[in-house]
Amino acid sequence: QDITSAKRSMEDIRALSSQLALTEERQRRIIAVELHDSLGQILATSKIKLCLIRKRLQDEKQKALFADLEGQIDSAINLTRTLVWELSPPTLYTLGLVPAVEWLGEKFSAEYGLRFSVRDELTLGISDHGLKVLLFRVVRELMTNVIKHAQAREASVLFSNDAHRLNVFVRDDGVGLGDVARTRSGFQRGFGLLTIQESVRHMGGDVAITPGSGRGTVVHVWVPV
Amino acid sequence: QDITSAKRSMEDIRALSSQLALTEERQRRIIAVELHDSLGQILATSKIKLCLIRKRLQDEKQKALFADLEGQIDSAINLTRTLVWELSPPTLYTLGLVPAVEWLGEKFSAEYGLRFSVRDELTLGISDHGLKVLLFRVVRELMTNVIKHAQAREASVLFSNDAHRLNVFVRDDGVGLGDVARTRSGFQRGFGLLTIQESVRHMGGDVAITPGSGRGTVVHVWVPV
Amino acid sequence: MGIRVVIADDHKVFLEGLCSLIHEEDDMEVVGQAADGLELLDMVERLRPDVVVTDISMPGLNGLDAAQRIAESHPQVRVVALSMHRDKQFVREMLRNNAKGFLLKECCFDELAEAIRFAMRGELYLSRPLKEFV
Ligand SMILES: Nc1ncnc2c1ncn2[C@@H]1O[C@H](COP(=O)(O)OP(=O)(O)OP(=O)(O)O)[C@@H](O)[C@H]1O
Ligand SMILES: Nc1ncnc2c1ncn2[C@@H]1O[C@H](COP(=O)(O)OP(=O)(O)OP(=O)(O)O)[C@@H](O)[C@H]1O
Ligand SMILES: [K+]
Ligand SMILES: [Mg+2]
Ligand SMILES: [Mg+2]
Ligand SMILES: [Mg+2]
Repeated sequence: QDITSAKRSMEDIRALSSQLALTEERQRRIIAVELHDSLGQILATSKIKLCLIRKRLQDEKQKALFADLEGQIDSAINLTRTLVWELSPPTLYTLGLVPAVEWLGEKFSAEYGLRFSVRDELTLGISDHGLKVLLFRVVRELMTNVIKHAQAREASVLFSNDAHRLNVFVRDDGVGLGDVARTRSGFQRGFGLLTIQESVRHMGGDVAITPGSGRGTVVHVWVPV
Repeated sequence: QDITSAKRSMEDIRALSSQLALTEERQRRIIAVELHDSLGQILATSKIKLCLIRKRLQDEKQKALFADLEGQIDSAINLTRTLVWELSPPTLYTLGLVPAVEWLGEKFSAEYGLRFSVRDELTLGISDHGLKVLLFRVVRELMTNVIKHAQAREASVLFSNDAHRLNVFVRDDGVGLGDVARTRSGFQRGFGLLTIQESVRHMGGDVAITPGSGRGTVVHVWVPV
Repeated sequence: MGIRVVIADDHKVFLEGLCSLIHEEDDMEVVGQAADGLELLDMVERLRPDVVVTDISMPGLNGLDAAQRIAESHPQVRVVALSMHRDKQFVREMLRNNAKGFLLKECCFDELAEAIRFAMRGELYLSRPLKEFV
């Protein structure tokens, strides 16, 4: 009886951690939309108004001040855009999981100087919103791990599926996890892999971590479709 | 042996959900600081430049466009401020837990038309940063529950402590939880109370939910100090 | 007669600003203003403009889907996207839907009229920061 209730608890907890992730993502999304739609639009409108006024200006000094001001508004717009992305990538909501991961791969490649390629062999679309959001979080965590720990030169994300399940493989050619990190106690060093495992199992799937052929690491995540 | 490992899992999971909350809060904080410091500064600077230009203007039409433009920048500044607060209330970081809860109480009172009073009987300060952030999240969730479910007219938050523990009581005079909601299966309807329980237990404390005297609900949260 | 333009954006003040800008150009005029994608489709059907300038994030039907439908039903109408989004994925998707241009909202004032003329000639126009994407 103890074991049954322990099992039930584990299931509760899995549901809990997925739920937390979704709630958080929803809140972030609300703030991101507000930033993008309201603040972004106000700034864009200000820019238009500046432009309308500038066209009528004669005085050179005034023109110079204007150029300066427009520069300020531009940086405000750019900053707003960056923050929107950090909160909740619009690509995920408008274009879907694979484009969002592609975007992230480009961003990481540019920022950290390793090559992150993304391959899409999916023959189905992911319509379930929660699944999409959770998978994005999972892939983002795995990609972040590659950057933080792998010392890799190349990494890739592959999406594929068969009739029953959707697969994501995140591969890198880095230092590998070593034995310790693959055991349960290794997971306790960080929370990323543990969180991934719990939320993927909640979706009825699982995670397998294996050494890459040659070197590096392969993380295989699958969920039923 | 199964039970031991199940127990260990429960502890992992408690650590996990606290960890998630802290990581999330840290990320939000980073974005909020960026919004406040960078974007806020850019907008404030723009406002000053606008002012400088406006003083030199002659043309009435241009002046009218300018007034409009300044209005835009003002709303951008206000919106930025609101978003900063929604992401991560600066009060929590600069002034501490009680002032942040007071701020939230005022905000909720104004938005939802019920009276939220906050009483501070603490004789100690909370120096641990993680504890402060987690307690804020706990109290925020309890206050949100009052607004969502209690149909209360008045609610209060009381902070107190003795030599060994810190107490938070969140009281309302609403409809009460009923029997079902207090049982384990009741918790499964939502995740708020379950999350609170897990993270408070992770801090070595616990939660008790009882009917209020007369009507409503009292939630008592305590942690060791 | 000048180039006949329909513009769509869910932000009214921004939309009016765009109209004022186009108003100052001699070779073009705004014949319709839509507040969302469905209204845009309706105007395209009724007004048969030469060029459509559309926002991407709009309630109901977004600019991406609107562009796709316009490409199917009125391939002669040239679509120019105008958006806060500045990622390759959005640009690529818009071009896949046959758009003739992609403008960033903060660049559009200097480039808007130019982009509309390019579209009218059937040529592609991208905001300067986006040129590396193609
Ligand atoms: N791609 C990888 N290459 C090499 N080592 C890895 C890789 N991914 C994970 N690890 C190892 O596994 C450990 C656990 O990863 P996990 O994501 O759970 O935690 P973390 O990244 O250290 O911390 P957190 O994710 O909580 O910020 C890491 O600390 C690291 O030692
Ligand atoms: N102050 C309260 N007064 C009356 N009922 C309450 C109160 N707080 C909680 N409840 C009841 O307990 C249930 C569980 O609360 P919990 O916070 O766990 O979930 P939720 O608020 O419904 O959803 P979530 O917090 O996940 O958004 C609620 O659905 C509600 O029925
Ligand atoms: K004109
Ligand atoms: Mg990690
Ligand atoms: Mg709740
Ligand atoms: Mg829009």
